[in-house]
Amino acid sequence: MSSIKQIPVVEAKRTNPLARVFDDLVRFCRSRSLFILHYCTGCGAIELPPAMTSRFDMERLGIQPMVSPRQADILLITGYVSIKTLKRVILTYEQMGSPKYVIGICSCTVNGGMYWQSYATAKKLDEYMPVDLYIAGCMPRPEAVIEGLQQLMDRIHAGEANSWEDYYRNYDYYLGNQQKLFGEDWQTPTDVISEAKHYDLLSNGTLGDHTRLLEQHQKPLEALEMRLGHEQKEPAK
Amino acid sequence: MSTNLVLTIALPLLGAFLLPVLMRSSVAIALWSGPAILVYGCWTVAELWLSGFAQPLSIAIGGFAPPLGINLYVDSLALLFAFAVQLLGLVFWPFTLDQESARRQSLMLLLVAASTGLALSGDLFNLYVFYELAAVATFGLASASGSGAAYVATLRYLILSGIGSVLTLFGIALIYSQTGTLNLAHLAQLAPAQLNNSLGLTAFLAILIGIGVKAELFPVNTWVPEIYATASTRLSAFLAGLLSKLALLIILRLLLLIFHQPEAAQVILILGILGVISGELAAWRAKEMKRMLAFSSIGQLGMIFIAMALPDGKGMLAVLALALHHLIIKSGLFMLAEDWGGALERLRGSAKASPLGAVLFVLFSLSLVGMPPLPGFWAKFVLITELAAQVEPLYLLGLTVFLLATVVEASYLFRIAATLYSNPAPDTLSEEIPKSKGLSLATASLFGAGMIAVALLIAPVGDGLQAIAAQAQDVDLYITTVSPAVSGGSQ
Amino acid sequence: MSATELLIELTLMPLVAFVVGMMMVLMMRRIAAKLQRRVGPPFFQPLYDIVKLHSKRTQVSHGLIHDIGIVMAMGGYIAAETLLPVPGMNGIAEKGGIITLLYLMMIPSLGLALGVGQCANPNGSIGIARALTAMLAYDIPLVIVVFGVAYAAGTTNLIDIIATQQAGGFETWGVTQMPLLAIAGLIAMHASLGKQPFEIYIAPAEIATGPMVEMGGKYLGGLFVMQCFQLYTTAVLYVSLFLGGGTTWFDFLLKSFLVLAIPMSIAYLFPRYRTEDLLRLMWKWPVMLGLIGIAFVI
Amino acid sequence: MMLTLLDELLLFSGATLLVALFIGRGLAAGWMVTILYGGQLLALLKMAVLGYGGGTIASSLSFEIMGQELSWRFDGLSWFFALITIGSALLSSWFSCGAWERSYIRQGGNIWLFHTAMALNVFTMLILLASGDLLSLFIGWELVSWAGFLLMVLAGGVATSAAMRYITYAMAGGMAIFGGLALIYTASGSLQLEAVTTAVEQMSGAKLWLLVILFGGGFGVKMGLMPFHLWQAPAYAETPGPGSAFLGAISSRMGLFAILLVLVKLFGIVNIESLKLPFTPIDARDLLAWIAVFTIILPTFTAMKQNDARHLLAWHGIGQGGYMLLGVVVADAMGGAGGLLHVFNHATYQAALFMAVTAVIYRTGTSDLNKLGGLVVRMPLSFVVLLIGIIGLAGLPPMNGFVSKWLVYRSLLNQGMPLLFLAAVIGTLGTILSVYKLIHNIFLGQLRVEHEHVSEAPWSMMIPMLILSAIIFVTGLLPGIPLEWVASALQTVGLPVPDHTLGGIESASGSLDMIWVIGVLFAGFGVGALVFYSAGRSKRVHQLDNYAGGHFLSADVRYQYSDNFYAGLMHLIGGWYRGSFLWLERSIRSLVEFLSLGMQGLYRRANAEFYLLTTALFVIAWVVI
Repeated sequence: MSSIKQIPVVEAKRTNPLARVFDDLVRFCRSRSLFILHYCTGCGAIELPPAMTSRFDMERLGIQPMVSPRQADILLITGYVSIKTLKRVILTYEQMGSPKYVIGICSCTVNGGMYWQSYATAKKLDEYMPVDLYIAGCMPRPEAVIEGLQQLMDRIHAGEANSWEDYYRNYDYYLGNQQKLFGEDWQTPTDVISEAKHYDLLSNGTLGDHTRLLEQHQKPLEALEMRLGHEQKEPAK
Repeated sequence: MSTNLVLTIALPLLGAFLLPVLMRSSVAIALWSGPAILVYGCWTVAELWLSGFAQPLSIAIGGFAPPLGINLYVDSLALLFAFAVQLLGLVFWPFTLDQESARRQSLMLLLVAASTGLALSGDLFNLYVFYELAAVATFGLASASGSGAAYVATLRYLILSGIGSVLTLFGIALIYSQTGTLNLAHLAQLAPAQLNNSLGLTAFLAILIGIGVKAELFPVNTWVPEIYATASTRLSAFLAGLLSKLALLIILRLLLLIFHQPEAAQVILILGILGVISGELAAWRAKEMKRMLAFSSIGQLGMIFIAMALPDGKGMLAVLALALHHLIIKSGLFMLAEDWGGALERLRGSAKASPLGAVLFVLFSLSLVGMPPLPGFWAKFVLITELAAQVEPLYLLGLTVFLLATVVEASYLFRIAATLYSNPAPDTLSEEIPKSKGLSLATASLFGAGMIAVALLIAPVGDGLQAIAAQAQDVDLYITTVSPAVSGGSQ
Repeated sequence: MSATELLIELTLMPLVAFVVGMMMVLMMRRIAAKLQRRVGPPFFQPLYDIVKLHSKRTQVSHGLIHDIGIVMAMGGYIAAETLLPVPGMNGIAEKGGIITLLYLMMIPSLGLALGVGQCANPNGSIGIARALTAMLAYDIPLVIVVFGVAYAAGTTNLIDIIATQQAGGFETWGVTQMPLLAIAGLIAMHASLGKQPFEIYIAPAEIATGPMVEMGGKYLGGLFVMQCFQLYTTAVLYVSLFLGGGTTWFDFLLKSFLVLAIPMSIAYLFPRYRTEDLLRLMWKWPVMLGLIGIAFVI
Repeated sequence: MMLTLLDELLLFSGATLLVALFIGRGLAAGWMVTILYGGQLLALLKMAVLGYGGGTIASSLSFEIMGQELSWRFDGLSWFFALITIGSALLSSWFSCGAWERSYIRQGGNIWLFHTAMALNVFTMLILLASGDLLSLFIGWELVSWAGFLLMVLAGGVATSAAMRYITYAMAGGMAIFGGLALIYTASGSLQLEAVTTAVEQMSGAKLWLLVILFGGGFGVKMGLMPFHLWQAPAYAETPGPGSAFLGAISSRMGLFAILLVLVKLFGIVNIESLKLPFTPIDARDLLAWIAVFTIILPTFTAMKQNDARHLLAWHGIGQGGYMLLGVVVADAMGGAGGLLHVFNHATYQAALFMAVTAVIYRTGTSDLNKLGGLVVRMPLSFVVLLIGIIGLAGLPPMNGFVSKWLVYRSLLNQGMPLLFLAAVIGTLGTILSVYKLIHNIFLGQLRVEHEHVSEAPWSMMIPMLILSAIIFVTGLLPGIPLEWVASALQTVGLPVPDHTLGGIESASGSLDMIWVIGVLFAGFGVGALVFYSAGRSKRVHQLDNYAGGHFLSADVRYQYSDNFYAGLMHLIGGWYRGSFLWLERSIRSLVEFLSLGMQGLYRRANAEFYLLTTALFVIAWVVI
């Protein structure tokens, strides 16, 4: 449907000064309006309500919680990530709209924490998806969370928080790790490769053995394009 | 030429007695003599009609002038019915050839003779005699189908009409004791003076109930469903179509000529209303076509009685229209029912098997429920306009019942139509589906054609009926025709 | 009035509505913050949100209807604003009248409903089902109120309705003439905003913000814009029905914000109603008040 | 003999019937009949003067039977209704040609009977519309009833029982009219309109009441007014697709025509208003208005509970009839115009809706709202048609349904009838709810696996649908066009006429100009589109790439909300659906059953002679006493 020509919003190497001002404004707005999707697995969730409510009040920073991944900018994962959970986390991450940022809270997301020897947890979150920010601690206090968020805001404003592009650029690597955990017929409904093409982020790290493996197993999920054809594929019942 | 008219009674009567004898000598002659007689009868009547028949005339039998002698009174009404009798006799002639046929055919002739007599005779006692003759013939014919059920039904019918006749006779006796004459014209003169009292009323009611047995008057009509369901369809058609109408004719004549008491009308009205209610409602649950038709004809007759009850002959036209309409439609429907006997469920899919029959059925039903522009509508229109004009609540009740009954009628008739057109049950073979065919279908389509003809020529037909009704209503005309001497009315 | 003036009005009215609407959103969030002893968002927060959402790289679309739905949701209100007279600008108010305005205000929700429908997400559909149910709930008292006002003024033309109120100053205001209707209208208006305790169709914890479940980026942004318009329209409508519209922009805006502040400050004190409770509430008290009010009017 | 224009029209219509009857078995027959409908339309347009300012055109056909004058003529009212009739017949028959016809035959349908029944319906309707006196009105009425029966009974099976139910109702109504006719005849001595009007003037209140009840009830049956509405929905819904489009569009409006002719024109709203209901403040007119209002609300909310698209639409057809009657009995300028205009508008969108649903059935083989979904990506044009249709049905701008409802609301407002106004609006809200259910469950939401390969309906069905949609929009944009015809129809029944412009209504107390409203609406859409599309390019995703709380969706899992839509609402009002009218119907039925059982018992008794003697004794005793 996007037959209408429009200006791509974020692009490197703009010469037009106005556009640069515009980009700056956009980056600023992005940094000042962050919708969080809390993915609170085991523990750590308990520290977030104080961060949101009257004591620390995230909203004064323009941060507010959201419910569905489509709406959120930040995927905030607290506590250990068991393998079952990780599937959901990845699905959620892929459904979020870029630019998107991942924050891992608690030591478990960093290195497995107290579950470092468990067979059932994913130790390092950033093996499966690009993580912008870890807030270590077991568990970190709201001040720490706010502090972390502010750092993220600054980086967004500076235009450095682009790790989401990394997921597309090196999809093969992330997919490989995911396949190690979930088996080689692993797939999510999101068609990451075509998205990469869509954002022209396709690089030589995007495709590889693992994506080839994926394409073998993948049940194709192209979008249902609107059809005007009158010829019936199958005879009407 | 008028004397030929006597032959329309005499010849069938003669034939009826000779036929069995003839049968022994030559079957062929015997077979054809009956129809021949009837054709002749038709011709006589028609010819009389066509030769510019305007004034009614009275035929004194054996030259004795009434009131002493016996006379036939011939006005257009009587002629109409006489013609109908001969014609239907022909149409419903039992052509089957077996050892029974002689008996059946002679009985048929007897029935025709008696019916013609009923239509024409101008004398109360003759009426009674012909009435009895007709009854006897009917018993014979009804039981002729030979099934046990038929015998039982006929027995009941016999007892009932026997008692009916006794009552009639009682009524006639009363009249005679009161007036000393049985000639209708004469009675018509004497009636205002001598019969306008409770005794006269009693006499009338006795006759009414007696004759009502044949006229399917509620509640002495309980024989109807049994007989119609068990007797041969052609007979049922004849009875339902014609004989009941003749009985009506008698009552009508009495009512017009002799008994002008409002009570008489009231009784008829009440019984009519009850007849409509009982008949139509009973038909609503009937599980078999003939039975349903029987009940519905009870209802129809009830409607005619309602029309008859209208004061001072207002309903004459309505009675005529309804009666003739019912005569055509019911005969046709019975002819269709001949092949569609048995449980209604068996009829599923018959429309595919016999499309013409189904179409005819729908047409008849439409006319019966009074869908314009079919004749039934006009008949009903005449009736309800007359009813609505009355002020007594009883008539308005009659109107309401009449309308509601029509709704019920439509719903059960079209239930059958829907059955006919619905797909047959999966496990039925195509040959199991009853087809309407052959003679009966032909006869039915004959009636259908007649109905459509009437529908197309509705305007002239209507005028004709009006004329007939006017003539029949005219009491003085009757009297003067029969006995010119007493035209002054000095008695 | 010349065509150019009309054109200017027609462009200005939605623009003003949008700006004021954003302020109203801000006010709403600030009130909520104050009630919860928080600081609340910065002044330009609504703007930040809208710009950010429109500038997302990913714009997940479930199909053409999904897009068109959002367009209708915004466009319907943009059109509605031109039927809503403000001080100095009448737009085409006399071409439509209040009944038309009410029906135009249904277009956005219909558009939203269509768009959400194509998202193929039951949460969204349930949300829409609830939203329409809520509409059934609050529109009944609303139309009673509108009937009363229009009947009292003897016209459906909003300009005349406002004029008749301004004729005699405060005494002729709707709120003094028909206090019962005014109260009923206030309750209905509160419900129509879809804020607590009536936000049955948002229900974040229950159906994942219902209609918005699949909305991200500019789709959600469009809905934010729509919310600005919604707040503005509702408030201004109430002002022009009961508070004599506005003679100057100052008292006009003052009234609008005050009117809106009332339900807002009630809203955040209550938990959510269940659908049938909302219906029961709306069909009982405001309807009763409204009917009595009409009885007084007639 | 010189043929008048009306004769030409009737002859054309009769010819159509004959063509359908005799050569209706060939496949080309459909097209031929359709062309003939076009011819009828032309013949009608030659009488267009009736639509603009009136006069009457008599037919040279007239009888005198048993002292009854029968005559036929056309005036503005007849022309208006005839236009709708022939127009909907033309488009429905066009829709039925070609693809639909073939599939219908493949499923064992009898296409010949279908075309014949349609032609018969049109013919009889024209005769009814042309009736010049009460007798010809009644004749036309009965003909229309039976023709409708034929069309309804076509499909067999369920349709048969529905049609049987219909015919019982219709006969009851017809008999009520018949009775009323007789009463009028006795009062006026003639069934000519003038005579009746004069007779009504010096008629006693009680008698007029009776007449209003008889005629109102009789005509109300066909309109599906409140106590008599049960037959309509199943009967219309079960008719083969184009047939139901035709019936839904116009058939039951014949009732409104008759009401206009008899109650409004002959009796006069003033006389009806003068009839007070004893011991109550309300009069006959209020009674009619309230009946209309209940006819709006209850069927609409019944529609909301339907799970079959056709039934849902049919129930709405009943509900919308209420608006028409409401407008007509309010009977001021705006009300009358609204009521009549709604007849036209309703015909257009109802036909379009039924056609769209039929198209869906043609492709998917079902109209069960729980077995469909997501078809918008496969049948986008049908979706557009259905969308336009439901916007019209719900009476929202920019479609034509809005204008007529606006007029009705305005008239109620001007007359100061708050409760009726409220009820009318409740009806509209209910309509919005249930039509959203309709479009959502068919076209939106998740596309089922078995419909992956469905494609758009063929052009032979599409073109009539698109034409109708165009009409719906254009008459919404320029309501002045139909309002001209409505005005001349109003004049013929003696109702006031509102002063209208091309764009809508001029009125001191607030006017309406749809051109402006729709203009700004689309301008608004334009701005919205600008804002929307100027932002980043959007990416289409598969319907299974969807938020499910972290659950992985797969095609075999149904992820769609269709059943028990509006559950919350039903929690509250679900208990209010008592089916009281069904109960009433059943109880009447069983009463008749019981009585007839008794009567059969009466006849099954063996001791007939006992009756005879008792009766004899009874009557004799009665005489003696």
